[in-house]
Order: sequence, then structure tokens, then C-alpha cells
Amino acid sequence: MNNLLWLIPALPLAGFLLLVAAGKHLSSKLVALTGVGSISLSALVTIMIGLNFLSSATDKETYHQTLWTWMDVGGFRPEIALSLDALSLVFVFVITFIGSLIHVYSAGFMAADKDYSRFFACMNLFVFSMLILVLADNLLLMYLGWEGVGLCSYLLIGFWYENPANGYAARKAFVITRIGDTAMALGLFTIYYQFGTLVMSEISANAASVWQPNTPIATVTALLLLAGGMGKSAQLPLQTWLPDAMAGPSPVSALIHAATMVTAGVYLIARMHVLFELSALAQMIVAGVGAVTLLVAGFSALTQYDIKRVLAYSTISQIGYMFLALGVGAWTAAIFHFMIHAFFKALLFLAAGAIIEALGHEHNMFKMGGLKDKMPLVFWTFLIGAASLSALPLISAGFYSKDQILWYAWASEKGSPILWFIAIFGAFITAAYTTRMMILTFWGVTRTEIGHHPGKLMTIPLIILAFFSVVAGFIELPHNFGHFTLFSDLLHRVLPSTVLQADESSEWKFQLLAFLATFGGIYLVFIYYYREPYKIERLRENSSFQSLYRFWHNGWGFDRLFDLVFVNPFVFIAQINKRDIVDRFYDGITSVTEHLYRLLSATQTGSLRWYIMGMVIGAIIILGLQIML
Amino acid sequence: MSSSVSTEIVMLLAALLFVLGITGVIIRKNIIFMLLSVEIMLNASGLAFVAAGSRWGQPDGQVMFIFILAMAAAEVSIGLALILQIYHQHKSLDIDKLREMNG
Amino acid sequence: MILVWLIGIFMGGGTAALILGQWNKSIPRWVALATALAGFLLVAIFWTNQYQMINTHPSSVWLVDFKRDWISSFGISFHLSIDGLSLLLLVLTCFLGILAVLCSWKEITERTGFYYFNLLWILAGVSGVFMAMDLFLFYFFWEVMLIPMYFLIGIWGSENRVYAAYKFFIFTQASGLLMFLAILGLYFIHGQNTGMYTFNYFELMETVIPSETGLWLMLGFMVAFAVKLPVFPFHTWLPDAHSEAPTAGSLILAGLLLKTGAYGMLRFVIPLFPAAAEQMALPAMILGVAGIVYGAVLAYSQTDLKRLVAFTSVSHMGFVLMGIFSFNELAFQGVVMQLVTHAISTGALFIMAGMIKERLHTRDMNQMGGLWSRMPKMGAVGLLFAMASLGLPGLGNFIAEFLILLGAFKASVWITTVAALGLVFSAAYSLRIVQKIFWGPQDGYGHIRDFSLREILVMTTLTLSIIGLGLYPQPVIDTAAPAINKLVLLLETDKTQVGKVTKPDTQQYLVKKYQESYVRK
Amino acid sequence: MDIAFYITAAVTLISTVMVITRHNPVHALLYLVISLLSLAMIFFLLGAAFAALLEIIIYAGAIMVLFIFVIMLLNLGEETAAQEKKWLKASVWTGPAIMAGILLFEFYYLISSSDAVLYNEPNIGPRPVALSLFREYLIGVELAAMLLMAAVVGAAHIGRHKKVVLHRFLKEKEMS
Repeated sequence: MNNLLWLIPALPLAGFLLLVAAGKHLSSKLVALTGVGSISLSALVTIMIGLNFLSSATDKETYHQTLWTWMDVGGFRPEIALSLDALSLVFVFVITFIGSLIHVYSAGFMAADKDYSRFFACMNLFVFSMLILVLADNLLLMYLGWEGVGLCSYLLIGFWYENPANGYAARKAFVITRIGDTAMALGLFTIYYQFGTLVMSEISANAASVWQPNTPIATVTALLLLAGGMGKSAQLPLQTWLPDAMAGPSPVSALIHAATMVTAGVYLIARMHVLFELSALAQMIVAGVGAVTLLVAGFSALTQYDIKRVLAYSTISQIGYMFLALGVGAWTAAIFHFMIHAFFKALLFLAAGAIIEALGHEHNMFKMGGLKDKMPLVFWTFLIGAASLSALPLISAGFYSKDQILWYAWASEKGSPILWFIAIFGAFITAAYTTRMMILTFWGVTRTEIGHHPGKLMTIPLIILAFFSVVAGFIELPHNFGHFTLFSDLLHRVLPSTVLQADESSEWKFQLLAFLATFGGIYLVFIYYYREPYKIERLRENSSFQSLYRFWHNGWGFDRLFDLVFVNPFVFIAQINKRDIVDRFYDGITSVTEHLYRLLSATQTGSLRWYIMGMVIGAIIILGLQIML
Repeated sequence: MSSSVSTEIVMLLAALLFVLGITGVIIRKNIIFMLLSVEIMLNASGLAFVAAGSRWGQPDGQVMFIFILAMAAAEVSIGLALILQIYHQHKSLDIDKLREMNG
Repeated sequence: MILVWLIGIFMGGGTAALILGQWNKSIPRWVALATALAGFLLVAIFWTNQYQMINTHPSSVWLVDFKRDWISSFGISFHLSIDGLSLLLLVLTCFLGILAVLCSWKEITERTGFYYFNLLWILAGVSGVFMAMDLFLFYFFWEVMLIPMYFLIGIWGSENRVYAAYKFFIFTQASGLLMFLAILGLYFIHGQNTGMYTFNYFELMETVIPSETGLWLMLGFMVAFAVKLPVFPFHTWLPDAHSEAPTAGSLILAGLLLKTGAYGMLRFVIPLFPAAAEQMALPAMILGVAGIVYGAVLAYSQTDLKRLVAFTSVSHMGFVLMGIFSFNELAFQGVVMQLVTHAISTGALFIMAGMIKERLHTRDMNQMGGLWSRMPKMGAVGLLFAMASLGLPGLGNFIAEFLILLGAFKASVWITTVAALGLVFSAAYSLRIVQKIFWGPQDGYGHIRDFSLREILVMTTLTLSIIGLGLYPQPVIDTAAPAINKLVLLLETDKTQVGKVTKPDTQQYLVKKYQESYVRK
Repeated sequence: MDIAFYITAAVTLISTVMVITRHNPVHALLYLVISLLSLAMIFFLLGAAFAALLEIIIYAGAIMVLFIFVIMLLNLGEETAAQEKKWLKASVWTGPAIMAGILLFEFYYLISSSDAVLYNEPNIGPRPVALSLFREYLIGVELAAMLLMAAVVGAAHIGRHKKVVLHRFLKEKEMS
């Protein structure tokens, strides 16, 4: 089993290569078959290896396979080596499983597109890169996957490249994440010079002996890695690219910008948790970033028109929850929320994609409405996803994962009441914007007629995902409802358990408060948007509310701020210096020479007598010098 | 045979001749006069050589004079041939009219 | 002897192309192709034969040596010798030589004989530069590669070619003369010290130079190499030369001529003046970083595709400078990788620019857009090389830049941090290439054809090599390792002796000289 | 002989001044002959009899005859004299004359600053001259011979009476 590890990433890669080499000549059926098949096979291999791993591997064992030595320079010897442990298993499973569902969906969704094969090629390449990211045994190989997913994200956001806006969104996404990546590269350098290796297991094993806790170097390294994570995972302040990234096709948003790539930061921090545990400050910053992000993105989500942008902000906000969990040391809770979020957010995006396509590429929720009866299947699956997102108690998977995070935000040793309060307020907002989205889209009067209904290829993945969005929560239940801990037991092979400061017996109070927050959010929006819509109309007339609304709508003005502080100066300097000021200096030398030349050539009159005069003057000067000296 | 004529005086004479030659070259516009003035200058330097040779009792000064003579002969023959041609082509010996270079 | 053969092949092939070009216009390109292939085969076979040796006997740095007296009264010899570093660059030279011939196949229709003559003579000059172990001979080859390049730009360039050719010539020539002065200075100092006047590299390496003089001599060398590389304030000839030169000219400029600068620093500046080079390390690194950032910012604002790529070269060569003056193995290996991969990636971008120009008759990116849908193959390749130039992992450039930054990080954390900004900027300009050329709305072009077979051949070779280098760079690293290790060793021994070296040695030396003169009397 | 020297020197100077100021070329030429002859006299006084003879024979004899021939060939007569008169204005010669004066002053200063030595053994006959010519200066003689040869050939070539050949630029100008 161990030796088949390479197959997991190799299959998508093979699919990619085949599509690139021969995509133009294959029929669309074959293209879809290649694209979907490679990922599905990869998922099967994953399940096989995963079962084998669960049944046979002992606690600390990892599956490890070295393919070849990448390079060997001095002592620097990174390998192309894969390694599978519980944490990467969860990620690989999510990537391949959800990935194959989304591929199936795309086979229907993209059927009419002329660049069918390019789409699947990019998607396969993405899955390959993502798998490399989570399977890599050293940080450098992970960096390869890390940048690779960035490239695919770029290619897929700009998939419909003929509209320049899509291209700019893609570029923005790439450049902003590159900022984080660069910080991460610096982190890698620091780690290499501190530990003499980039192999993650060795780093984790040696960290405690190399570094004292809370030393500046530990904090700086952790923060550099965090910066990498913030870029990829769209956390404050590098979050601005994700809403724009919705320019890509919906399956792309589902796979890359909801389920997998954007959680790479979560994976990185969980993977390097040993380093973060060595620096309380860094971990506090992780929690702080998560908390602030979830709130900021939540408010923005509340004010969007575009259904995909709502989901995008909600993704940012949910990843904020994961960061919060990581920050308070609730490692397993973060990963659990990642998995659940992957299910329901992929579901929401796919369902939203189905709606958008059905309405003839209409993104604006205010132009939707009344779809409840017209697209019942999409409605019900969307509803399940939305329930999970707003953490509807007991029946939704999202409840179990988010509840865990809320509880740890209070109860963990590193938690605090403020973090808990932000988290629960965030839960309230989440419920609110989810309900708003549901009401605007599915209730009310029909504002746009549907063109055509989604086909089977699109609906089946929705149903499967909806199923998991309910069921997946039950693999990890809080101690007061059944205390079933399958998931965290698995992950505790890799990740430490959370140290609590509060008594577990008080957990029910917090669960109750979480209920209230969720229902409060739903109720509030229900009142304002459904039962008494005139109230919202009245609010809209208020000018201070209006400006607040606009402020939130524009993502708290981060885009404008960055434009003002970074982008515009850069572009301005680049533009004014287009002709290279240094060259002006050399031009100056040239023109001085030229002037001198004109000056001197004016003396070359061709008059012989004048030349002789010059000779005489020269002789006078030379002799004069001789006399004087 | 002794005399009160010192090298200084002879050299001064050479210098005077030379300067006169230069003046001639500069102030005259006619090429023939310029050529004559050049001859004066050559003579002046020949005088300096001969005087110096006599001062040291060596024949080298006169040898140099002979070389100057040879050179002067060559120069004059070429120069005069050129003058002939110039006169044929331009119908003038005015050096200022002959300039074709416009700097 | 193989070294002489290589130069002989290029020079002979060039001359043959010139002569045969009188009869027929298409013969020269076949001659040139055959010559370049022959050269490549020669070097490649040599490499594969030696590869085992390099790995098993890393201590023997010099692989092959050829020495004959040339002008013995001045101590000038015809001395060629290569180690792993030179070998790599020679392979690169021959490889790019083939590509250069292929990419001018259709482009050059005027005076083909003279064109291929110049092309092959540049290759001869560049090979000579990489092999010469006699400073006079080195300078000779340095000039040999310069003059045909001048013609290449001046005759077959685009609109503003004369200006560009002059600029190129004056910059390189003026700096080359400074180097020549420095060579002479070294020659005389060595001659006065030992009584033996020689231009031999190995002899001159042992010269004891007073530190002040050493600094000046080093600067003389440095200026020449810095202009060639090019280092930040001396870079301005590059965009003009690149953008005006014909495709093959740009390819060779970027791929080979710039590399001679870096090669010179590694081969001459550091070994001849280790102490002075260490003094220069900090300013040089700062200049390197300045080049990285400045080149990237300027690249971002260009609208002329070739100019843009030229400025990315400035940026990438900033990495090289920074790596060289970090003085450690990682950075040196990174530099070697950068030399090879930059030649491939930038070369590919220039070839692509040439192909686009052939089709659209413009280099202005504002007049392009949406080419992907018309030429998907070119789009894919263009994207790949744009990614290479921003240092995407998995492609060769990443290895290079990562190693350089990793090495530089050891030397100076802050400088490396600023240099890392270059990675962000490189993303900005590379994506701008993709955006402006391949993406966006497509305007009404006429019929544009995608790659022809010849172009596919060229691009596939480049693509495979850049990916191969990205995933398995070990052959390059191993080949360069002995030379690099020796360099590192040299710097380390020098560091341990620093402060002791100059004074006691000169004193000893004076004593020795005094004794000698005494004996002579 | 001192007096002889001073008189000759005076004659030389005066005749030279006359050379450069005459308007008629033939007059100037005659003054030049006088100047040369007196210079030959000075050579003689300095003990360089051989040089003096050469001066008379070659310079005053051969070279001056060449001049005369040319002047006759070109037929420079009264008109030329009138033209020269027009050209030779004070405004033309004052500047150069001042320059020449300065130069002369410098010469004078330099010459007088070296120690003055009287001639004691001035007689150097043709023999030592000939000996040193054909020993130490043999190469010089050869070169001078070649120079003269070249001059003869050159003069013959240049002096040939050719058709008026105009430069092509001038031609165009004339045609237009």
C-alpha cells in the first residue's frame, strides 16, 4: 500500500498531461472521462490506502515514499518524497472525494464551453498540486504544491479570459497570495538555517530542543509561515482577492476557493503546529487574525448582492473560524471544521452555480427569488448547505464543528471570553446572512425566469454533498450528546489535544447560547427581509446606515486602501520611470559629448592660416610654460 | 680664430628669422609667399643646427642641415607642383578661397 | 584538443557560411545548423563521457587543458582549459546556438552568409571566453564576441538599430578597456613581484597585491563584468540592444553574453582578488537587490514586449550578482542554475516575441490581446515561460532563485528580505505579459497560424529542458560542484588568513627580493 | 670678423623682412636670394664652409630657380602685385605680428637664459661632415635619397597638366 502513494497525485497529473497533449483532438466525452476518471481513480486509491492506513498503521506511523532526490547542494538535500499521516489523509480524502464530485458536476456545467479540455486540464493540474501540497514530506515540496495551486487558481479565475476583468481578478489573486508566499519562503529560509532541514517531521521532532519557547526567532518564524497561510487562506489583511476570484466558473469557486486551496493555510499551520506552540504570541496572533477576519467578512457577506460574493465572504469568515480554532490550540476542531466546511461550501457553490446557470448567468440575488418551487432539488440541497453554514443545531454537520470551535474559544487554555464573544457574534451574523441569501433567492416573487434545469451530472453531486453535509457531523459529537470522537481520535495521532481551562460540565450553557445566536440571526433576517420588509426599506433611507452598508459592501475599504498605499504608488513610479531615469544620465553624457564635439568642430574651418595661428599660439603656450616652470 | 660672437647671438638670429618666417606664413594670403616664408623658417632652423654643431665642434649640425636641405628641396618641388595644379583648377592662389572644408 | 576543435568548428563554419552565401541564400543556414549541431554533439558527448569522472573524482577540477605558446616574449599563451562550470556554459552555448540558427531560419533573408558568419563567430567568441585561461586570450575572445554582435544588431535589427548597436558597443567596449587596463596592471604587478611576466591565469592567481591596488584592479574587472551582466546602474544598454536586435541576437545576448559577465566574476574577480571581493560584497549585494527591484518595476511599465523581457533580465541578473557576492555554496550553485535557466526561459520569451512579431508585425503589447484563442499552443508555452520567469516551483528558475535567496539569507537577512520583494514584482510583470498578450478580448487580426513544425521543435526543446531542470537539476549541480567547491574553499582559506595575508607576505617578499638582488651582485 | 657677422646678420634680417612684405613675388624672391646668400655668409663665419656652399648652390641656386620658373609659368605680374597690396593691410598683419613678437620674446628669454659660449674652434670642413654622413647617418642619407626620389616622382605626377577634374559635389553644383 505504501508504494502506491505516488499514484494519488500521479493520476491527476497523468490526466493533465493527456489533456494538454491531446485535448484538442479528444471528443468532449473523452475529455470529461479523462478529467473525471483520473480524479475518481485517485479518490479510489486514496480510500484504499486510507482504509489500509486506518486498519494497520499504528499510532505514530506514517506512510512515506521517496521518489527521488530533488537536488543535493552542500547540506541542502530536499527530496521529492510523499508522506501520509492522519492529517494529510483527511485532506487527501477531502480533495479527491470532493474533487471528483466537482469534476462530475463540471462535466455537466461546462458542457457548452468551447474550452472544455482546457478546463479539465487546469482542474486536474490543480488537484495534482493540491495533493502534492498536502502529501509533501518537506516544506520545499509543499511550496511547489503551494505555488502550483496558486497558478491553477490564477488560470481558472481567468478561465474566461476574454473579459479583461476576469484577467485582472486572476492577477490580483496571484499577486496577493504571492506576497504571502514570499513571506513563507523567508520562513523556510529561517527554518532551514535553524534546523538544517526542511523535512517537516524532523522539524517537528527537533523544534523543542532547538528553540526555547517564546523566543523572538520562534515567533518570527511562526509569523512568516502565518503570513503564507494568510495569503492563501484569504485572511485579513490579504483577503481582498477572494471575492474577486468569483470571476471564475462556479465549480472552480467550489473546489479551489471554498473546499480546498483556501484551506491550505489551515493545513500549513496545523502541520507546523509545533512551531506555533512554541510561541504564545504567534498563536495569539493566529487567533486574533481569525477572529477579526470572521467578523469583518461576516459583515461584508451581509451586504452583498452577488450570491457568489456572499459565499466568498462567508468562506473567508469560516476560514477565520478555523484560524481562530488553530490559534486557541483546538487543532482537531479546526480540521474538523475544514472538512465539514468543504462539504457544505462546495455544495452551496455548486448549487449557486446551478442557479446562476439556470437564470442565464444572473448573479444578483435581488433579481432572483421564488425559486423554491421551480427548482426544488436545488432548493433542498441549498437549504441543507445553508443550514450547515448557519450551524443549525443538532441536524446539521456545521453545528457540530462550529460548536466545538465556540466551546474551545472559551474553554481552551489559550482561549478568552473576547474570542468567544466574537465567535458567537460571528455565528449570529452567519445565520443572518445565510437566511438573507435563502430568502432573497428562493422566496418572494420570481424576478427572473429560469432558462433550463440542471442535468443529472450536476444534481447527483449536489445530493451526495448534501448527504455528507448532514451526516459528516455525526462522526464527532460533543461529550454531552453521545461523546463520539472518531475524528479527533484519528487526528490525535498527529495533532495534540487541546488543554482546557474551563470545566467540561459547563459546556451545555455555551451550546445553548450558540443556539440562541443562530436562531437570533435567522429570526432577525426573517423579520426584516420576509415578514416586514418595509423595515429594511426604512433603514435604507437612513444615510449613515447607507454609508455603513456601502462600506461593508466594499469589503471595509481594504481594496481602496491597498490601491492607495501600495498599488497606485507602484504603478505611478513604474509609469513615470518607464523610460528609465538612469538612462537619462547616460543620455546626458552623450549630449555633453555632442556639444563639445560641435564646439570643437567649429574650429575646424579649413582655413590654413587659422591653423598656423593655432600652432603659433600652441608654441607660445608651451614655451611660456617652460619659462614659468 | 677667435671671436666675440656668442652662441646666444647666433641663436637669437635664428629665432628672429624663424619668427619672421612664421609671420610671413600667417599674414600672406598668396600660397607662393607662404611657401617662401616656410623656406625662411627652414633656413632658420638650419642655422640653429649649424650654429650648435659649430659650438661643439661636431659635424652633426651640418649633417642635419644637409637633411633639412634635402627635405626642403623635396617640399618645394612638391609644393610648387601643387601650386601649379591649384592655379589651374581655381585660377587663384588665395589660400582663403581654396578652403573646401566647412566645419 | 577538443576545445580548439570547438572554436575551430564555429569559426570555420562561419567562414564557410560567408563564402557559400555568395552563391546561394539558403545554403548558409544549413551550414550554420550543421555547425551548431556538430558543436553541440561534440560538447554533449564530452559531457556524458566526463560526467562519471566529475562525480567520482570531484577533486580534479580541471577536465581538459590545452596550452601552446602564442606570443612568448610577452608571456602570452594560447591556453584553454575547462572545469565543470565552463563545461556547463559551453553546453548552453552550443544548445542556444542551435536554437539561434533555427529561430532565424525564416526571419533573416538579407545577406544570409554574413549573418550566419556573425552568429557563429559570436558563438566562437563566447566559447573562447568560457575556455580561455590566459587573460590576454580572454580579452581577445571578449572582443571577438563583441564585434559580430555589433553587426548583428546594427545590420539586421529593427527600426532603431543603429542607436542600439552604438550604445551596446560603447558600453561594452569602454568597460572592456577598463578590464584590459586591470589585466595589464595585474600583469605588471606580477611581473615586478616575481620577475616573470605572464598572462597565465593560474600564475596570476598567486600574485600578491597590496590591498589598495587590489581593490582598484578588481574594480577594473568588475566594471566590465558588471556592464555585461548587467548590474543596476550600467544596465541601460540592455533594453535597447535587446529590443532592436533580431530574435537570434536577443536570444544570444540574453542567453550567452550576459552570462559571460557572471562567469567572469566567478572565474576572475573572486579567485584573483578574494580579499578585495569580500570588501565589495556588501555594496555588490545591495546593487544586486537594487537591480532586482528596479528591473522588475521597469519591466512592469513597459509596453514593448522585448523591452519588458529585457528588463526582466536585469531583474534576474540582480539575483545572480547577489548570489555571487553571498560567497557560499548554495548561492553559487543557485547562480549557476540561474545562468542556465535564465538563458532558457528568457531565450524562450525572446523567441516567442520574435514569433509574435513575425505574425503581427509589432512588439507593442497594447496592440495584442486574446492571442490564446488564436494560438493555443503559443499561449500554453508563453504561459509556461512567464511562470518560469516569475519562479514557479517545478521549473528551473525556481531552483535557481530559491538557492540564491537561501544562500544570500545566510550572508544577509535584510538584503534577502528586500530581494524577496522581487518575487512579488516578478509575479506582477509576468502576469502582465500573459494578460496583455494572451488574455483579454481578441481584436480583428487577420489569419494567424499557430506554431509551425520548426517552432514546435524549438519550443518543445526549451519546455522540456526548463521542466527537466526544475524537477531534476542534479546533473547541473554535480557538474558545477567541483568548481564551486574550490571557489568556496578559496574564500574560506582567504578568510582565515585575512589581515595576515598582505603585510607579512609583502614583507617576506621584500626580504626575498633583497636577498636575490644581493646574490646577483 | 665680428663686424662681418653683425653686418651680415643685419643684411639677412632686413632682406627677410623685405621678403615677407613685398607685393611682387619676383621682388620677394630676389630678397630671399639675398637673404640666403647672407645666411651662407654666416655659415661661413661659423666655420661651416661646406654648409655655406650647399646653401648657395642648392638653395640660392637650384630651389630659387624653381620658384622663378613657377612664377613665370603662372605669369604672376602686376595684377598679382596689386592684389597683394590690397590683401596686405594692417588689420591683417597686426595680430599675427603681435603673436610673433611674443614668440620671439620667449625665444629670446630661453636663449639668453642658457649660458653664452664663445666660439673657439669653429672650423669644420667637409671631410668630417662627409665622414659622419656616410657612417653614423647612413640610414638618414638613404632615407633622404628616397624622399628626394619620391619628391621627384610626386612632383612629376602632380605637375602633369591634367584636365580640370572637379569633385562630383562641385560638379552638381555647377550644373544646377
